[in-house]
Amino acid sequence: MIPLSHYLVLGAALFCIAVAGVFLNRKNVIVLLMAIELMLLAVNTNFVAFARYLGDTTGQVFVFFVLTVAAAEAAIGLAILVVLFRNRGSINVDDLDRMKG
Amino acid sequence: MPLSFEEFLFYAFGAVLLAAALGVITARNPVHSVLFLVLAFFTSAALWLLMEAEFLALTLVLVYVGAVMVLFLFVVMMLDIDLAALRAGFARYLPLGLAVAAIIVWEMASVLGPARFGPQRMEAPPPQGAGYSNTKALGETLYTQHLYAFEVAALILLVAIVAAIALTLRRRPDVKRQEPARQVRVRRRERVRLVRLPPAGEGEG
Amino acid sequence: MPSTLTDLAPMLPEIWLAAMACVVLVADVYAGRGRITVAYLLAQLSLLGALWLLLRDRSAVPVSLFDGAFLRDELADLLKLFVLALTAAAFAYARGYLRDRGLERGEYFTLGLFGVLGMMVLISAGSLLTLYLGLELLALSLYAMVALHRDSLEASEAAMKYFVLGALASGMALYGISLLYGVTGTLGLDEVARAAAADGADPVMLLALAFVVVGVAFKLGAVPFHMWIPDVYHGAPAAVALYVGAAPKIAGFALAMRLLVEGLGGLQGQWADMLTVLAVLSLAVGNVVAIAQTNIKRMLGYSTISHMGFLLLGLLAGTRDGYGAAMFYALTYALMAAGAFGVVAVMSRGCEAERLDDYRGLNARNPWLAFLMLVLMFSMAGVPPTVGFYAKLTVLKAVIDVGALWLAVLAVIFSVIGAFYYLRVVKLMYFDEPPQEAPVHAGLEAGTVLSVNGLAVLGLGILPGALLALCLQAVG
Amino acid sequence: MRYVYLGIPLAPLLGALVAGLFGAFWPRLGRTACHTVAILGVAVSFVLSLVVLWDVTLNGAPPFDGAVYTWMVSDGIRFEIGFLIDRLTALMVTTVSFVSLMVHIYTIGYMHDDPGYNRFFAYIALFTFSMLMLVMSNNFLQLFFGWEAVGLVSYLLIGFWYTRESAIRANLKAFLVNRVGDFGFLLGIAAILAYFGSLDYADVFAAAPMARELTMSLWPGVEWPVLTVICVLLFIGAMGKSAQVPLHVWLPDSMEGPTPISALIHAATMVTAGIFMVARMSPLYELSEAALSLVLVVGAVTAFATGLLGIVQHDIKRVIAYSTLSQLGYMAVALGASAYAAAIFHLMTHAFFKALLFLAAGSVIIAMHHEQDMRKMGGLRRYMPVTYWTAVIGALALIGTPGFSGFYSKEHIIEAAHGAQRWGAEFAYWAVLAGVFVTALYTFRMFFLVFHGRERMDEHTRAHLRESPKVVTVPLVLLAIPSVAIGALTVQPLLFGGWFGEALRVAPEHDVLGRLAAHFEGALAFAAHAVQTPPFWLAAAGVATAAVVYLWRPALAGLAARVARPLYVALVHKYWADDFNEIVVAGGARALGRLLWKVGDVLVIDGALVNGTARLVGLAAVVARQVQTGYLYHYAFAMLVGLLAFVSWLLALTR
Amino acid sequence: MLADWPLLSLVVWTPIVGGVLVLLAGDRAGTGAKRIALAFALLTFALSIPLFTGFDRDTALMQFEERVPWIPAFDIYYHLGVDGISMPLNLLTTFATVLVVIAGWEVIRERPAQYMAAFLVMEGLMVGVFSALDAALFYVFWEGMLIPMFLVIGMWGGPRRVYATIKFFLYTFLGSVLMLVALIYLYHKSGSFSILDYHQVPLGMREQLLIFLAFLVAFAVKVPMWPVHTWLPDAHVEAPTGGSVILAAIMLKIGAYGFLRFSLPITPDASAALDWLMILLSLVAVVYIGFVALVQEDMKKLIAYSSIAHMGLVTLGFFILYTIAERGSGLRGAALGIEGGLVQMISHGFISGALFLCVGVLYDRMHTRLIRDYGGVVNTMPAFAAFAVLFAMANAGLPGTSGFVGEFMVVLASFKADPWFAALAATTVVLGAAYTLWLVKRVVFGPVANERVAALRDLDAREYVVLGALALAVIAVGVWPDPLTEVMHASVENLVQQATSSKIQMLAAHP
Repeated sequence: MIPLSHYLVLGAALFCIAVAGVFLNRKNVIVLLMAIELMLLAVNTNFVAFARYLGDTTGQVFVFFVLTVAAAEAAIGLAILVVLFRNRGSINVDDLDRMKG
Repeated sequence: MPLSFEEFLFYAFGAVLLAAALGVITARNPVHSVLFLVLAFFTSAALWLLMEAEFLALTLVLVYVGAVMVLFLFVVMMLDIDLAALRAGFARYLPLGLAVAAIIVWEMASVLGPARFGPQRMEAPPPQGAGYSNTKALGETLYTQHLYAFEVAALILLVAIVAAIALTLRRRPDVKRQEPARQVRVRRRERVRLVRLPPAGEGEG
Repeated sequence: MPSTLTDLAPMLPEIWLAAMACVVLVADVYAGRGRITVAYLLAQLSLLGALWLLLRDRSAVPVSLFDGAFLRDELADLLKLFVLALTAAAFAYARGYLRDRGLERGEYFTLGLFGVLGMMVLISAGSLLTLYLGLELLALSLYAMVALHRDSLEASEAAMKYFVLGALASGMALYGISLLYGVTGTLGLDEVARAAAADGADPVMLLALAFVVVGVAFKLGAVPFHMWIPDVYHGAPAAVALYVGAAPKIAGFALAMRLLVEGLGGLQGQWADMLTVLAVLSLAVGNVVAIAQTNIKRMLGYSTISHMGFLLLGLLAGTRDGYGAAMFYALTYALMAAGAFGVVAVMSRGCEAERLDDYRGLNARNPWLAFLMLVLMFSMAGVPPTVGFYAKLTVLKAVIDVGALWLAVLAVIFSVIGAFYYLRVVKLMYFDEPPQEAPVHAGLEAGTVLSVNGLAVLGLGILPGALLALCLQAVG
Repeated sequence: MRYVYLGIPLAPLLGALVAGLFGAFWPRLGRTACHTVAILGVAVSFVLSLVVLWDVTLNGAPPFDGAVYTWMVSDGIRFEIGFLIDRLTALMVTTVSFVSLMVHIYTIGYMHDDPGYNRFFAYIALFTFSMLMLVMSNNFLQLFFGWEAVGLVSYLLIGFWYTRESAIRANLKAFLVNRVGDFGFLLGIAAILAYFGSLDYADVFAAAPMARELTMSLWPGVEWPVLTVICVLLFIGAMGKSAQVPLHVWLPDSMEGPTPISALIHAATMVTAGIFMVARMSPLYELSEAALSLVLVVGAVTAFATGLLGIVQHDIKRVIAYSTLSQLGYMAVALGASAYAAAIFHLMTHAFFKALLFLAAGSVIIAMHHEQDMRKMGGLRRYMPVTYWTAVIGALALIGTPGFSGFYSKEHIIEAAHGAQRWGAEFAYWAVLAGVFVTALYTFRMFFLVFHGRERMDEHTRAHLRESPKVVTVPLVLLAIPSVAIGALTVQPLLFGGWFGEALRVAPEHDVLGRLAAHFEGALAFAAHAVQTPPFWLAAAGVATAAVVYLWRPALAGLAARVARPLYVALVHKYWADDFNEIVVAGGARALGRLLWKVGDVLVIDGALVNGTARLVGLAAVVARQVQTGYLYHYAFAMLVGLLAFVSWLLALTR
Repeated sequence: MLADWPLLSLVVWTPIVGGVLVLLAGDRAGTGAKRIALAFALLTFALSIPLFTGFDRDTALMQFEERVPWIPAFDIYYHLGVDGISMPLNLLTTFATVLVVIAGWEVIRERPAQYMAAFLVMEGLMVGVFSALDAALFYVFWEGMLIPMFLVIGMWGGPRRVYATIKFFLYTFLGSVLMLVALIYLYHKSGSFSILDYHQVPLGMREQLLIFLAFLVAFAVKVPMWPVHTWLPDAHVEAPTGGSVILAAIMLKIGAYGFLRFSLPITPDASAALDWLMILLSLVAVVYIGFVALVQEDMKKLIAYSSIAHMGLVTLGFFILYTIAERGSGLRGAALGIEGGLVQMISHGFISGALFLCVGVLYDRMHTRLIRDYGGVVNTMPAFAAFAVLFAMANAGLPGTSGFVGEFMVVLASFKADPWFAALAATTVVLGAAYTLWLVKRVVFGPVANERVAALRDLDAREYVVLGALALAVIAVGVWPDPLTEVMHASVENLVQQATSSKIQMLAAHP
């Protein structure tokens, strides 16, 4: 039997990789979106694990909704990305610096 | 202590998952990133199966890998991103970034580790019987207890649709389109113009 | 679980709003020419209808539906009231701007309505799930609205930043929620509260708390989770900045209230310390950096940050008075922000009036508009007899009541620094010569709403008692 | 009688107000109306004061001490405006109003052509009012009122010709120097209130003997008798008003005012206020040996040193001004010697003959078309007989010619100084004695230069020389009469007859006049006896010297100047007192002010603290906004750091 | 009949309503707006007179009280009332506003309606400050009046008006927010916002010290005391005449009033412990500022500095009571000092207002405030010169003018405390005369300095009325101050009582 902590640590590691992806990436916005997907995946893993170990389906329901939201987020994120690309012709993170200070 | 099969599956998929995740954020080519992400989803789905979340595992594969990731790929391809440029600066901040990330992982792991959620502290309930349907169980609560949330989620998807269309749909002025309503409503004077021509002969020199 | 439709009566405003949002959506597609007018009028109708439905039946309060996933209490009603009213005002300000800017798109109103719905869900959330969904519904609408001006480089950049950071923050908050769920085994806030009160010092609970606080802080825009605010306010079209800047702050307060106070009230000692740090940093950064701004939207962004610092002070006091103060602060701040952005939107007719210099000599060009802006600026600075003063007063009082005198002193000193940049706006409007003599016309509708808005700031400044009492009653 | 008392000061006030307001608003009201009103006011005042004098002298009415109205009550202390009418007051009132009346009448002629005619009358009437309030006061508050009011009017009058730079310099100087004195005076009053709890003379005088033993600590370890402190502070005020060294510098400059006002300031009002005040305070001064010594020494220095200065002046009015200074020194010496009656007596006689001299000088100035330099005069005797003869009387009275009024008063001061037994009396005696010679010298120097000798004026002036009109000469004559006679008539009762009664209090052990009384055998005998005393011979020597040097051998003057070069230079520069004030005091104050302003306010407080803070905040803003780089990854990193901090902190808490 | 009216409310709100009406009438109405303004100013003044005539001089209790719940949640009341300390200041306010309205009649050409409205609103708020008995209400009025003043200086001021007005605002704002914290803290301790309750609440020494310092910052800035005075010269120089008048005549008084209403009675022990600081700062103000005033080149700046010096005497008068008490011979003199300070406040209101009006008269004609541009004004403006000399003399503290009374009382009282206090305070006798009369000498007297001075015309009827009214006031108070001091006695006695009863002992008695 795999202890719950294994899943949780796995989730934590995944989560941190995702977060690191957000701030380490300097080139490509689309990777940021992917990192966010990863982050949600980590959360989902947590929920699923908790649901399993608590013997409660509510956690899975939550995952269901998170997946929904994640999909919606992806759609909007990509839409914004497209708009950005049309305006600027680039999706470099480094180029997003018109506004600062 | 030898690994049980379950444990083997866990460690294997877990390792692949983390590797894929690292791949997502480090791959130079965004297409590779997307593919790494797909891999990560697949392995996750497998892990979820281990945890008896069959419906969600399937959803993940179908919805995510099937739809969302394809969307990603599509966008990546469509936007024709310049791949030549190196990730300048990535290396420079890498140590610091990794350090911070590592600390936080360590901290989280220390809390979430076996001390609190180890087998002694939290025993998993026995696996569900053969007659158990994960989908059914989910569906039952989803449409009763969580109806409200479900409706809200529907709205979220609607917003996503509206937003995606509003942001990306372009009515190109140079593209000719048929507008039946206008065709029906057309009036004679909009189409026919009477031009008084000069009497013949005068105009010709 | 509601068995019949009549049981759903308490959520009629939400239902009406959802339905109307779809109506607006459809009507906008088929309206043809003048579509913005149709969408606009329908949107206002839906807001006013929701308002009416909200006020119509207050007898059943408090009530909870769907196993506590939906709560309707005094807190929710009051917050929703302001959200609806301020959004209606925001729509009124935005209309002319959108028309003049060639942004004749009903999506603004559709998304706006969905955003309101998101806020209402959030405000009424009794479980972690609905809380999250409301948050996301709001956030997604906002991301899309910010990017709505598709040809604007700034807008798309702002939207991207907002989106990435917002998703990051909600991911963090979600992670915290997942841990909360793991520890308590439930999503209901009341049960979470019981669990939190029972074993407060559980490290997992604390870890969850840290993540949750990040989510709240981001939504409010507290330092160091504030960095989206200036860029988004700056990049978004004035009409959107106006929407983003006002009502969602109330939602942010609701989030904090539901999650931290109602859900994690047992950990008050822990999160109060975190909020203290956030509050102090927000006050400092917001007030100081705003001084260096030349763009009014950006300046208002930093101003928001500083105000959120004040709001947090009220929350961290951890008393009924403190929550009431924070609520009062949130409501009045949203009112002021709506007015201030309203002026920006009205001024931005024709050409963008984003630079502070565009406000030079406004008194000569439109004295009434200048006066309203003056009232709003002094209110934000916290000078009586405007409502902004009472907001600060109540918060300070709450802070002092719990013995945190140093926080109060720090807060007022930073607000003096902050007063400088509000004064600068007044200075530009009143003391400088106008660059052009052409009068500024606010338009009848926006002008009227703006007047009501500005005078409300003044009127509440003279008679703040009733609203304050309501706030205290709502949290208690 | 109360209405009589009230009428004395109010009549001139009314005159002043009418003349001033109506003269200002309706200039056409006319000069005649203005001067009539003013003169009438003063005349009424004079008549009423005669009534009062009659009342207290012949009817032997008891002193009146009563309030007119309550000015203010605070902290249980009543501050009142009220009158104390005793013989001292009566004498002062009469002298003041008489001299003032003469000056008023004289002014008609003197100011005939001046555009500020109405204004002038308003001022001098106001001046009279102020002085009368001062002398009639029964408390320190009102005393200070009058004290300052005469200062104000003198300020206005000295600067009467406000377009003259020298005039407006002089009036500013006069006011400020007086203010330095007032500084002390005010503190003196404050001390009185602090220790006696009342400002009424009666209360204070009654309580004074009890306060003898009181001391106050001015700085740790030094205990001063309270009464000495009070008396010294009050005397500082008197030094300002009565122009004692070193606060004498304003008086010569005050000659910038029109001549009538010089007469009024020097003879009857203003400068005598200090002398009067000390005399009035005799119950206090008698209790402080130290304060009296100070008065004595200061007076003696003033009497001698300022007299010397008179010798080198060329301006006719300035000579008389220095003479006034010197005579004020005499009065102060008398006060210091506890011979208060002698001081008042000299004050009175001096008022008459000094007014006479000034008015005579004014008459000369009119004739000379406002030329005041004696080097351009000479031989005027022929043209102006009345002026000449009255001037002779004045000069003789001034130098103390036996029989003349000045003789009686001055002689007794010298005697008193001789007889006084306190620290400094010896010095004072020699100083006043030497002063007699000096007085005679400068007086007759002036006299000879003006009226005798070569006619040094230009032709045009000479052609227009004539005696002044009646309005000028009549006052001269009227003043000449008391200048001659008043001394002989009143010396007996005033000095030895105890006429002042309780008004002047002298401790038995200080009573020099009482000791002198033993040798006094009547006015005539005293005059006859004069030839046996040094003052007579000194005065005669002075006159002779003046005659030799300025009439017969003018070259001697130059020779003397060369021989005693250092002394001469010191005199010409007026002991550098003005230079000292101008450079060190005024310049120093300005330099200090500039330093405090430019360095203290502008540089430190405003520059460093206020604007510095503002700049610091601005700098902080500029720096802090750099954090907002615009880069997403920085934003995300900030969030992560925040998260990390929270997590670490909370976990640290649980461990 | 009048006694039943809510007189104080009327005096507060009449001008504010008038201000709104004037704004509504706007500049299009021509002189109409000004007429409305004048009418309301006069009406307010008339309404304030019964405050004086109907005042009960025998009680220290608040009079003309009004008390209505305002913010019930916090026990905040709309609570007005006056005692002998605040009532005269109210009258001064209503009086000064009338003059300012008249003085601005023709001079203000840019947006006169807004100008008048600002002053009317300010008047109401200032009366509110003096009348408020609820700390929150007090603070609302206190801060509220900054807004119109900020605008007045900024809109109608001189070339550096922006710097000056922002400096003014921030300086005072900084001071007052700390006071706000103190007021809330006192609420925390006493459970109500009533100032009268604050007077009773027992406080420990540490609390008192902190509260005292918070109040000190607020009031010292307003007074202004050295070294937080530097906003004043700038504000005065740049402000339009009316602004300077109100600033000098009334706003400065508000700080001093605060010491009496708050610092002394609420924190008696801290006041006693820190009285040396107050006295020190006051004396520094008198001497230091006196020298600084001496070398000013700008007339308004000179008068502004002179105001600081004169206000130094006010604060000196307030804070000598502890030294007097220490001397052991009872409290005789304490009330004298406080009443002296109060009289000085009123008198300074007249005099500085008048002097600023005089400068305004010149400025309107010559458009320069530099002393060196003038000289010999008396030749062309004799009537003006007469007023100028009168007010200058009053400023120099000449007996018979109001300027003397307060100065005299304070010096007398401070001698009781320590002769050296009195000696330093009395330097104002010399310094005040020096800078004022030197100014007069250079501006008013002398030969006509240039053609512009030669072209000056004398006062017009409007200016006559304004200066004449002030002249009458200055002389009336100087000649007979009793009616003024009479109303103060009971309140001041009570204040002395409060200020000398230790709250620490009270705390010890009832922990």
